[in-house]
Amino acid sequence: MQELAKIYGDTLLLDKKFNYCPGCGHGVVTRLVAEAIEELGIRQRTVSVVGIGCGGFSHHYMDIDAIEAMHGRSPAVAIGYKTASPDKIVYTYQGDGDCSAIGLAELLHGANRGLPVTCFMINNNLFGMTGGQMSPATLENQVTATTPKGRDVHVHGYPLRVPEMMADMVGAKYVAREAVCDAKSIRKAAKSVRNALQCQIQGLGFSFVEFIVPCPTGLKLSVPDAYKWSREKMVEYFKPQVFKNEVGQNNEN
Amino acid sequence: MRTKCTFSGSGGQGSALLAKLVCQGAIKQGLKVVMTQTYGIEQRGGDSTGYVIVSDNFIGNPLVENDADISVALSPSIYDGCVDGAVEGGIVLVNSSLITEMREREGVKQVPISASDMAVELGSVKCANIVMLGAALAATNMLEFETVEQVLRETLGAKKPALLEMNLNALERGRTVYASAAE
Amino acid sequence: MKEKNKKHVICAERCKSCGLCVEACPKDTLAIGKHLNSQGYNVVEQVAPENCVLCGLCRIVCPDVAIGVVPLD
Amino acid sequence: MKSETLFLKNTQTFAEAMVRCGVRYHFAYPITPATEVMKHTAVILPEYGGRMVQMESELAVANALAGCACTGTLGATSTSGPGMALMQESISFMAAGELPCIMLDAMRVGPGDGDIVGAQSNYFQATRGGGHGDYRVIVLAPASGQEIVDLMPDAVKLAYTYRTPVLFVIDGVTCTMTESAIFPEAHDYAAGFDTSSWAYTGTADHEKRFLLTGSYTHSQGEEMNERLRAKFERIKEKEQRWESIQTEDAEVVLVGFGIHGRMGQDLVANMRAQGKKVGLIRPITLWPFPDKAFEQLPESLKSVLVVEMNHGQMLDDVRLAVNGRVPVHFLGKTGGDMPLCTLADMTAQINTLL
Repeated sequence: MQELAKIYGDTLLLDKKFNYCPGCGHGVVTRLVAEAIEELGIRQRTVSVVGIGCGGFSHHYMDIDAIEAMHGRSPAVAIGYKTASPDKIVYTYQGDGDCSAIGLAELLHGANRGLPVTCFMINNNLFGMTGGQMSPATLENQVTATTPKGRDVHVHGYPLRVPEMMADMVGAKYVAREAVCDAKSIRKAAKSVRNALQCQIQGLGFSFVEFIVPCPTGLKLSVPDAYKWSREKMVEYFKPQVFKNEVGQNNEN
Repeated sequence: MRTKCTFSGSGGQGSALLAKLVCQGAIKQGLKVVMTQTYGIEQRGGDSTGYVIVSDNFIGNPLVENDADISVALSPSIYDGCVDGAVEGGIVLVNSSLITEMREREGVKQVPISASDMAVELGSVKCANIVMLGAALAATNMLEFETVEQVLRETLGAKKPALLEMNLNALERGRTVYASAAE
Repeated sequence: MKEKNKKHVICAERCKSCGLCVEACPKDTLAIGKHLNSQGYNVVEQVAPENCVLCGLCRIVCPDVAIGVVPLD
Repeated sequence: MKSETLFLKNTQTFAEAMVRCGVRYHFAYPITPATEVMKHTAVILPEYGGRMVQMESELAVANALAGCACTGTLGATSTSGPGMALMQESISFMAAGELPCIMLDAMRVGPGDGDIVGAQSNYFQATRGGGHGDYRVIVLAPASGQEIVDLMPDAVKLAYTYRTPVLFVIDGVTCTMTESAIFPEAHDYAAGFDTSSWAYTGTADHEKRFLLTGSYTHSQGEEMNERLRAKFERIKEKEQRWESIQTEDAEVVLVGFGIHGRMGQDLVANMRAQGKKVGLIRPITLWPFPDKAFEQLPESLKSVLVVEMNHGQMLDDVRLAVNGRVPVHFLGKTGGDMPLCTLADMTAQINTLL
């Protein structure tokens, strides 16, 4: 553990074991966020606003202040915070249920407002903490605890693509969808996390990254199968891409 | 001494401004004053009423509860309310240019004043409210006439000198006309 | 070789036996072992350390920050 | 800003008072009649280095307010009934999270969409709350523009001393009336409180902190609730405020807050002039309810009359405080052109009780 700490620095609290299920993609995203904070040297002025759901644990593994907001309201809390303390770095860490079901209005208006805050949406395409119910991101015909015969789009609507809605918003300056289904996609995702926070550091405007993450427990699949499913099914519908990047080119690496 | 006033009209007739001018005059004279308003949900065009209480001591009850000492009725739509809302012995100033049918109410003195016509003569129908203000001052002892003249000078003087002249004339016209109309 | 400045490490206590590193390893050096950690998971181990090229892919995919390649002291 | 007298609508007076006492961020969403507050702060806050932020809903408003409070900065909001309903979850959150802020509910008639005319229909909503769980917020009910000004420094001090939302509930009649108030010299009362021991300002000068209004273990939840309970008891003991007028020898005591309490002052004067022994208790804090005002009721007392612009909400608290010693009667009205009990209504009712 001490040996691993050498490469992670102060942000990641390695003496705290992740509470996520084995193979949960949250672990990867949490690590990527911590790494970016460490790398950008913003740990002491960064505040995390976490949603309700598995993502709510994410701040426990980092040496940063945090606010556990009510379900779906993290972007509004972040905006209030940033308004009063513009020199702080504020990011939300929410699941797809928190972000795109109950909290869609706060998220989209937050994006459109353009205040420099960052929202991370961890899309495992279902409600993980409450036991694998359908979320807005659940795929057509996908079986979940609340869609026992598969998601009927005529009843429950279609899987919701979130960053696509923001791409046209003037206030949103960095908008991306990434996946954390294999080493290659994780490396790309790491870059987006940095860019999103960099966008805020530079005061450009709102930044957003969606992460396609596998939830083996919620999908009721083995870890390898869950990753395979996400790589094939999820990524097909939710195509990873950078929709918008107005972050200064010199910060790309 | 406590005077309760009701200033009513349709949207745009300036009943709220009328109420505000009385308030400003009262403050200038060091009196206590409370203004309440009622209006429709629409931003323009509905009926509106400004209630003002001018008093020389603390105003506990800020409401004019059908006990107005002086009422100004600018338009027909609120006429009935003004008559019913007057106290026994109260005065209702009726804009007879628009309110052509009056009804009797015992114990309430109704004074017809063709405020809108006079206002047009003076330059604009918009100063009908000020004609009524002059009359209301003449009908009561709630404020010094000069105080209100001064309020008009201060609120209009700098920005709109032309309007000020017309409004001062309207105020004076209301005062003089009340004496003859009240006969 | 440059890689000689590094070494492969496993933090057994953090491992949850998900097997993602085993799958990611290009040289098949890892496998889920028989040893149980205090969380009750069979910990991953290097079964063919001699084949490890210190590429660090295991670190990239590990959701529990339990494995990786670190610089030598 | 020097001391001065201003003639304003009381919603504007509220805006002036809160800004002059240290509120720097005002989050709001338009709703009649509270909109006047945000219109006013939009103009004046920049002069104080602050900002009015219009949000997309009252949900967002209340949560942005919570976010602002997390920095230790004094924020405020203003709304009316339906907006208040949407904020309930966040008020519970802020009470649990011990976040100070100033709120205004300019009360209008409910239920549902209701009407824009004034009322006192949110007494339950304010004092009981529709949010989740056991929580209380301090509720202040001024009855005039001057009292809004006079209570504001206290409101800020209460918010920070107890680290809790302070909610003004003002009936729409009082809110929309225009009168003059004397404003003392502006003073940032929030600045006098050291927030460094709790604000979530980053780990530069403190160990990691996080705001948790839930619990990870049952004992943690119990501990949080016990801590809050102790705080609420302390507030109840120390912060009851009310005005009593001529209750010492009264045969009937009128109890009303806000506009009815204010009218009661005229009513008592009128009835005393006729030799009728009427007194008044006007609660200024609705939570904590001023139980202490009812401890020393005189032997002469025959009954109590509660007057409200609702179906009888504070009535419950008065009955609890009177505790069966004398009958408690009720007079109430909601809606209508002039949506309150007139002095004539009250006088008639009291005459039947004397």
